[in-house]
Amino acid sequence: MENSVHSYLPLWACLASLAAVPLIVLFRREIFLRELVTFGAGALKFAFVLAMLPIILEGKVIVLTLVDGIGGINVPIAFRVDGLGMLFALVASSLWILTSLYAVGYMRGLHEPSQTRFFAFFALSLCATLGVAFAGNLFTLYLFYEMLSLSTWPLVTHHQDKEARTGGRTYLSYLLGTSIAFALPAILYTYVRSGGEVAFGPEAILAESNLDYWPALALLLAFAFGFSKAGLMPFHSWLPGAMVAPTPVSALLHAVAVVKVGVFCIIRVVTGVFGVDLLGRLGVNDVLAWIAAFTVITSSLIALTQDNLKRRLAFSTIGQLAYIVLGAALITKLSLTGSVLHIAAHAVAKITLFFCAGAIFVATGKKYVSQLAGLGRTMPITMGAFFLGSLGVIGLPPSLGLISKFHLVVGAADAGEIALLCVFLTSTLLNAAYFLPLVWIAFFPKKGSIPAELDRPFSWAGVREAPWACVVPLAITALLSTGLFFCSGFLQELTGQFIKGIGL
Amino acid sequence: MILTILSIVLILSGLVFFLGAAVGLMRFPDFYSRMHAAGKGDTLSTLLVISGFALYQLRDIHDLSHDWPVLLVVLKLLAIVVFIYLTSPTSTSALADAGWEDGIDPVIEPGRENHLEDDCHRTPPSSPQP
Amino acid sequence: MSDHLPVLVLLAPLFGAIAIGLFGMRDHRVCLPVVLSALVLSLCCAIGIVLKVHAGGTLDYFVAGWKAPRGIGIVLRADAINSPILVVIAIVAILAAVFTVRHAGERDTEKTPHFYILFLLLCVGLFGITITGDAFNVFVLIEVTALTSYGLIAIGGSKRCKVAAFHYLIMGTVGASFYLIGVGYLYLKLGSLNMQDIHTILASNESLADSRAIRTAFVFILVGIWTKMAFFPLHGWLPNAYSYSPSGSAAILAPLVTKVSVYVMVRMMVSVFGLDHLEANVEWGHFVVWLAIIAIAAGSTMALAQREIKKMLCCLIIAEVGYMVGGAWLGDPQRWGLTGTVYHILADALMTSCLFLAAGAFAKWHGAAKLEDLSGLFRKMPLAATGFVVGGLAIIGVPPTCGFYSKFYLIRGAIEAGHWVYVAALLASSLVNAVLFFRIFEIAYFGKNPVESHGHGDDHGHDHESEPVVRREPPLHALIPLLAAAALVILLGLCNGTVVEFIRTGLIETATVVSTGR
Amino acid sequence: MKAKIFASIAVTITGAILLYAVTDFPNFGDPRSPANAGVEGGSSSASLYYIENTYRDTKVPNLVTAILADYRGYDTLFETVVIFTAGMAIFAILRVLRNEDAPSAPDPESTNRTIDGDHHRIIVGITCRIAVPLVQIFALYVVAHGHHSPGGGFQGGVMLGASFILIALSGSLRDALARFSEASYIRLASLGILIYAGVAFLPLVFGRNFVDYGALRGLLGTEGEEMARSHGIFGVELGVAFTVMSVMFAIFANLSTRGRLKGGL
Amino acid sequence: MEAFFKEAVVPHFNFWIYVIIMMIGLWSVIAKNNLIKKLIGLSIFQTAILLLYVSLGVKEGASIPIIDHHAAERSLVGDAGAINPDLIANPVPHVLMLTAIVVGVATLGVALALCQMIYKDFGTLEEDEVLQKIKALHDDV
Amino acid sequence: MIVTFDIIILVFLVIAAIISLSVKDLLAAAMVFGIYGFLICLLWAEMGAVDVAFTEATVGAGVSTVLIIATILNTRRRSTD
Amino acid sequence: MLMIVWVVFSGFLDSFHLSLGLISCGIVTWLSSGLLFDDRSIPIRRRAIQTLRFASYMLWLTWQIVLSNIAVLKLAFAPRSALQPQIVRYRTPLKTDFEKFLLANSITLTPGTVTIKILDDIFYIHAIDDGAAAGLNGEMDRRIAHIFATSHS
Amino acid sequence: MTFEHFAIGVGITLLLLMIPAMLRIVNGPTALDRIVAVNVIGTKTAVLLVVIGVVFKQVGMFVDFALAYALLNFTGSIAAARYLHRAAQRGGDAPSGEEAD
Repeated sequence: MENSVHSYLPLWACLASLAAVPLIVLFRREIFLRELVTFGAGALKFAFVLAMLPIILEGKVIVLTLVDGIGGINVPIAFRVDGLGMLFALVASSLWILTSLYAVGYMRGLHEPSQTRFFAFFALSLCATLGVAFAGNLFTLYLFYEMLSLSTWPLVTHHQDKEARTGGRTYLSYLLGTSIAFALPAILYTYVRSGGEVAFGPEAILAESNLDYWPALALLLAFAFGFSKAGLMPFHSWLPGAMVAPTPVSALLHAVAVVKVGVFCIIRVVTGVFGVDLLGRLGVNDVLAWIAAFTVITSSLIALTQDNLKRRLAFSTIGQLAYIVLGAALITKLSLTGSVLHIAAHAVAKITLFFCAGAIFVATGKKYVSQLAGLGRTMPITMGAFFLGSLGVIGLPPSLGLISKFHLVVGAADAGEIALLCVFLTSTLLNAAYFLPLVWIAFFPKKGSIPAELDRPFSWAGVREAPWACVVPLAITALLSTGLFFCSGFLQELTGQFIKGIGL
Repeated sequence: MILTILSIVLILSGLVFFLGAAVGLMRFPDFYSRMHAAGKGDTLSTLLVISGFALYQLRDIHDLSHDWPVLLVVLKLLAIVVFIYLTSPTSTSALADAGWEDGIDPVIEPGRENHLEDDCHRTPPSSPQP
Repeated sequence: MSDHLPVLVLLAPLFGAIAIGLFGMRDHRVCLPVVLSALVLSLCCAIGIVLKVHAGGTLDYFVAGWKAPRGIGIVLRADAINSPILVVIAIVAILAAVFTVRHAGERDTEKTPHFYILFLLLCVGLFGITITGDAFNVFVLIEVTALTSYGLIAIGGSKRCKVAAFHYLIMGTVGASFYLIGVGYLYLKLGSLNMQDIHTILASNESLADSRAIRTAFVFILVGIWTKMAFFPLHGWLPNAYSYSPSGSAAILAPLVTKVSVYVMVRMMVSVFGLDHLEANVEWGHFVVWLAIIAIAAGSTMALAQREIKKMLCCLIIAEVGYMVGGAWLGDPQRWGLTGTVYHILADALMTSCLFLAAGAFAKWHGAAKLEDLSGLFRKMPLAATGFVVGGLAIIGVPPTCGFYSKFYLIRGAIEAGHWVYVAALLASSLVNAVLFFRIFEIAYFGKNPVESHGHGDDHGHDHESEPVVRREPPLHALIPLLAAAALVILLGLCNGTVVEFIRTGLIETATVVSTGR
Repeated sequence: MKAKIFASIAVTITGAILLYAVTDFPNFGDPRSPANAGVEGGSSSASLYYIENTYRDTKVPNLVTAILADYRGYDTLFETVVIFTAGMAIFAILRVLRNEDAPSAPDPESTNRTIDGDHHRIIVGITCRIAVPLVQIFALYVVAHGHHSPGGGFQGGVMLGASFILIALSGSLRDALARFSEASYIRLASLGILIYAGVAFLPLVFGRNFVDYGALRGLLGTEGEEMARSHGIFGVELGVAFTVMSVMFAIFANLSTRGRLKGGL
Repeated sequence: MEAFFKEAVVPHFNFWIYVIIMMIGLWSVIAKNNLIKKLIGLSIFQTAILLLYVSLGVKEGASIPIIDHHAAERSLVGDAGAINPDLIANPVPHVLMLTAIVVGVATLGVALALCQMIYKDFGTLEEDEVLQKIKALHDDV
Repeated sequence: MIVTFDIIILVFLVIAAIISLSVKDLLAAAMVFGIYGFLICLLWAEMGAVDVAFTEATVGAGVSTVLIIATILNTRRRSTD
Repeated sequence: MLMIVWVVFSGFLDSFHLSLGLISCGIVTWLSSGLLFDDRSIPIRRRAIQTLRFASYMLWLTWQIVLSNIAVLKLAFAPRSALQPQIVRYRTPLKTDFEKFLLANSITLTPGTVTIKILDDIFYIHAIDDGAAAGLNGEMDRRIAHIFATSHS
Repeated sequence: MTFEHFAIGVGITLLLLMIPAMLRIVNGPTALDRIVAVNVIGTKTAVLLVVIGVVFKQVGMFVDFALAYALLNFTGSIAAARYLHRAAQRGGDAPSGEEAD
């Protein structure tokens, strides 16, 4: 039996940002106070999450049942924090602070309207993210999952123009549509098959049920496509569509909260619902793995063709997410470790990239890859961070990405899936192909390809960085991405706890 | 016994008048003549039939001090008769009047007069207020 | 007095109506305090009933004290199924009453006392239907409800509400008459009108229960109630009746009347005909479920086609009725479907209340009757819009609103009964609802409000917070009930475990009665 | 045409179902049918109980009245409420409180008199003048003697209402309204229900159940609970009569004038 | 045929007629175009139900459900069980139908009021014309 | 219950119902509906339901007809069917 | 007088019902005061005489009604040509409304005549045949006038 | 052959005598003809009620509503008459005249 600790910490962590919402609305006239509240909530949240860290590192699990279930007939709102959740929560809550900071700079820099609403929903979506991370059963998971979809919609459509409307429509119709059409029935089916048990625990929910191959496959796919935040093809196109959002939102969506929630859910499903044993016995995970592999390759290829920087990043994200899914689908110890670590790695790296994209937009108003030439001269910090971030995404040292990718690749080898191993390697090449040239021309533009005022030797005087509030966070994340390569120990520890918890 | 026979006679004659009314209602040519059949025939025959039954009820009275409720029943029957007396001609003539207002032309035997037609061309009467 | 709670719950509004009739005609200010105090009293009684039922099981109240032999007098029965419904009725009524403070009859403000008399009598009828244990009494109270509904619908000034009320009247009367025929057949074969009595006889006599007259009785009772609840082929009256009635009327009619009819159906199934008997004839149940599926599909499709908010909501009610009927007839052994239905009665009453309150507020203070008119709503009345959003999410079935949980129980029942098409229908309908509501949200969220956009030619590039935002929330008396309804929607969702547990004690209690054939 | 085809189909189906059930019925007029005597094996029918015990319980020879107002008094309360509701609903629908077309039309009353003509005034008017008091006293008798003979609150109430209708028909609505004004009929209708509900509610004060008039024994000073019930039934009937009278007249007054309470039939 | 007639129709004559009347009423409710005609049909429909109820309380050879005053006095003195239930018609359906009649007339009143308002607004009571005008109304908006 | 009455009245009842629904003049229809009320009242009386008959007499013969006539006054007398 | 009617209706002579009767009479008197007798000045004795005369008139009228019915009966079974419908004008000397009312109803009830319209003091009467038309010879007026002799002659 | 049998006979005769009135109702031709026929049937009904009372040997009970009946029947015809007056006065509707049903 796992040793569980009863604590209200996860609840507080969730509520910290939720409680910030009314305050933010209340202080809508006092901009400073409002931002202070945002930061305060972020810090508080992070503190709560950190407070849980030692407990988890001890190998314990925090359990909290909020609304009590009676006689097993209903589904309580319950929290359960294990290594996976902890890791995700850490990533999310820490990055929220940075994102907030960045958002302040970004929003002010662009004089965006309706900032109160923006910050309020931002806080709300973070609450939902943590809820997902700490969810103790499928229903709580689903609850926060939907809450996240809904609370990010106003963020995506922040500009309230036609483009935003279209993007928002795509966004919601994909996310909600798939979750209602696939995930909900899958959950219900699970609920019924397991005899009313949906709580995550040391035992997978469906471990006892003797599912056959086809139902299991259908269920797995229903989950995988249902949690379409994971961006598996063919339900990926919401992500590029959501690029209409302001960049802090994109950062949050594509690096931290939304997409990671998707893959997080899939990992949860694979490990917590089916269980490694069942999947291994039935072999349905192969299908998932191949879908993920297909997504990896395709999205990387598409990313190559994109000129819009944010869209390129978005397709990159799709590919990276598919890595994680693929790792989970392989269900070996190493691959799972890799995919969990990749959550963190990719989060840190990709958020850096988005921050950079946003900073470029704030400073120069440029959105397209083709316009970036020579930008390294005027925005050295930004582009430097961009470089570090792309290293993380590609999986080159020194970045956390290397560690996670390494685990993944080895895991694939471990599972004996040579073909998938090739997929990993190919896609890494492709990643490099769509990021590195970009960095290259930013710093070393071809003669004549850039405007004259940029075509001059580097000097600090010519630096036109974005506001400090934008630059500082992206620098920090870039450093984080690198720094974690060196001190990834506690992350690996957390992952280890998780892997141990699921019995691998 | 006498009472019974008498009541039977009354009732039967009432039925005969009813029959007359019914036939009249069928055969008369126009609304106004039908009114004659209906209004008169029914009044009298109701009177006859009901008083026939009233008489029959009287048969039961042996001892007034004990059977007074029956007497009251008889009185109630008579009340019906009185009431019908009151209302039947009223409704008959009200309907006849209404018929005129509604624009039903009476069938008038040739050569007989129709003063109403002459005086009152079915416009609202404009007589001075009494 | 606590022994008399079952009758007090409906006497309070009755006396309230009398008081308005006596004193309110002269002085209209009397009305609202009377209405509110009567309803609050009812609410207290209803809560008292719930507590008593929780503590001591089914509560029988013998009107006029005629206890034995059974069926002499009229029995009021409060059990775990209907007592929560009483509470919800009281709550929704209070919300609607608060909402109508200033605009009872919309156009004819002089008719305020009449509006409130009808309002209270409607509550009397609904309470009565819910709590009675006598089959004929249900008919009388259905008629009370129906007549007040006709009045409440037609009290509005629009031309079309009269026609709508007339059609409703025709359909409603035919429906009630069908119900009456059914009860007549029961009486003819069984010689009793007391529900429990009928049940006992039917349970003990299988051949009687299968006789042609009883079957016909059941068919007619069902068809009658279906007419009342606007089950699909018989729904024709509903959209016009509710969408053209004044907002205040719609706020109480739409949430409650159909739901209470559904309750009557459940009551008939559970404690008149007996679940065991119905479960033995599962093919009939499945036939009804198919009808329900058609109803859901039709309701959703019609909703998609509507351009007016209220009409769309009305079509959704039709779909929701389909949910409930289908759920009740699933016939799964654990009775999850039935549980879901009862829970959905509560949930849907609150959700619909929330939505209609919002729609009423929008119509009144935003001048929005059509979907397009809603643009700029979030900016203008963010709080009201939030209430609407919560209601919409509940209808879609997003957790943690109650709509999600009711759907969940329904689906569970369907899965256990193996009725996959019903599951699919529910989910498809949820999707359609999602489309519908997000279409609205989108319109409300985007776009300028053409009327109110003075001085805000350019919405972009400014920070709006620095200037006075064109915020004009509806007045408090409309806003408070709306937000309260929204809060209750969530609260009911969060407490679903407790509520469902409570309901299930009722269902299982009756189930044991069935099996022992007491 | 479509409606007719649809109607035919609906009617055929319904009729077929009903006829299918009819063959299962007990014979017409069978005193042993379940409705009359109860189901074998089940409890004996309530109607037998009523027939055998009503007089003992309530001292009311008219079984229908007794059942109506006592055993099923709860139903009847709502029956009265239905009537009241109908009155209110009609009022809400029809009544024109703001005088919409007041300036355009002169008072229709003034023209009415000439148009009715002497004929109507004399013949119908005088008949009604004689008949109305008779009708009223008869109606009150019907109300008061509901215990012993057919009739009761409802029938008496309708007749009382009809007597006012008669006044309106013979003279003009204004005459009738002069005797029974709008304010008073609304109030009387409410009062009627109040009487009913109040009488039914009183037993609660004595700790007995709703409608259990037996508890009023102390209040009324009767010997046994039976007489108390009998008097309770009378009180209830009175309430019904008030309501029904008022509402019937109100309905007529509103319907005949389309809510303007002027002119009209 | 004859046997069917004897077994199914004759003993249930009332019920057959009730079905027929009810169907007449229902048919006209659905098919009639004039609203007042519909209402008359509706009333007929309702009376058919009354007929059903009252018919099922009838006992062959029984009297009205009023205990004769004098008999009542006597039975008070003597034993209470002197009343033979077979000689008194079943009062329950009567009670129920009193209520139903009242409901019927209330409904009729409200419906007539609605008719008047419809006429006032649309100038007609024919359903098809009303619907047409509503449609026109809708198109205008 | 008097069987012969019963049968005759029932037949009349059907006839009256059909007539009142087929007459195009609504005033006449209302009056014929009155007859329907008379007959049904007779029927109740004949079946021993005195109270019901009384009610039907007051309602059917008295009030319903008058109300319908009052409505016709305010609307139109003709009907297309 | 109402009380008598009440007792006739009621048939109960116990105190409860009698008191109810009294109350009812009071209510009716209150409700319809001025309907039955609008002229309260007539002394009771005269009213009694009137009542007696009225009764005798009623008897005569009844006989007239019997005659009229026989006439109708004959006409009903007679061939159609026997009818000679016509409308005659008839001027009455009677003045008060009540007298006119009585006359009109009597005319309606007597052989072959129906009052169609009264305009002031002219009665328009539909007569079914010549004989009936000729029957309107003023006898009835006299008799009615006789009832209310005090107020006329 | 008791008096009750006789009463039943009378009742049947009365019912049969309604047939001509019914025919008049069917044939019309005017609304007023129908109303007259209705009146006739109404009067017969009042009598029939008494007859039924005799058959049930409970005349006392039936007399009451025979009386009520007569009263209200009267109301009905007065209302119809009054209606025609009013309709003629308004002149809005075409007067009935002859019609072909």
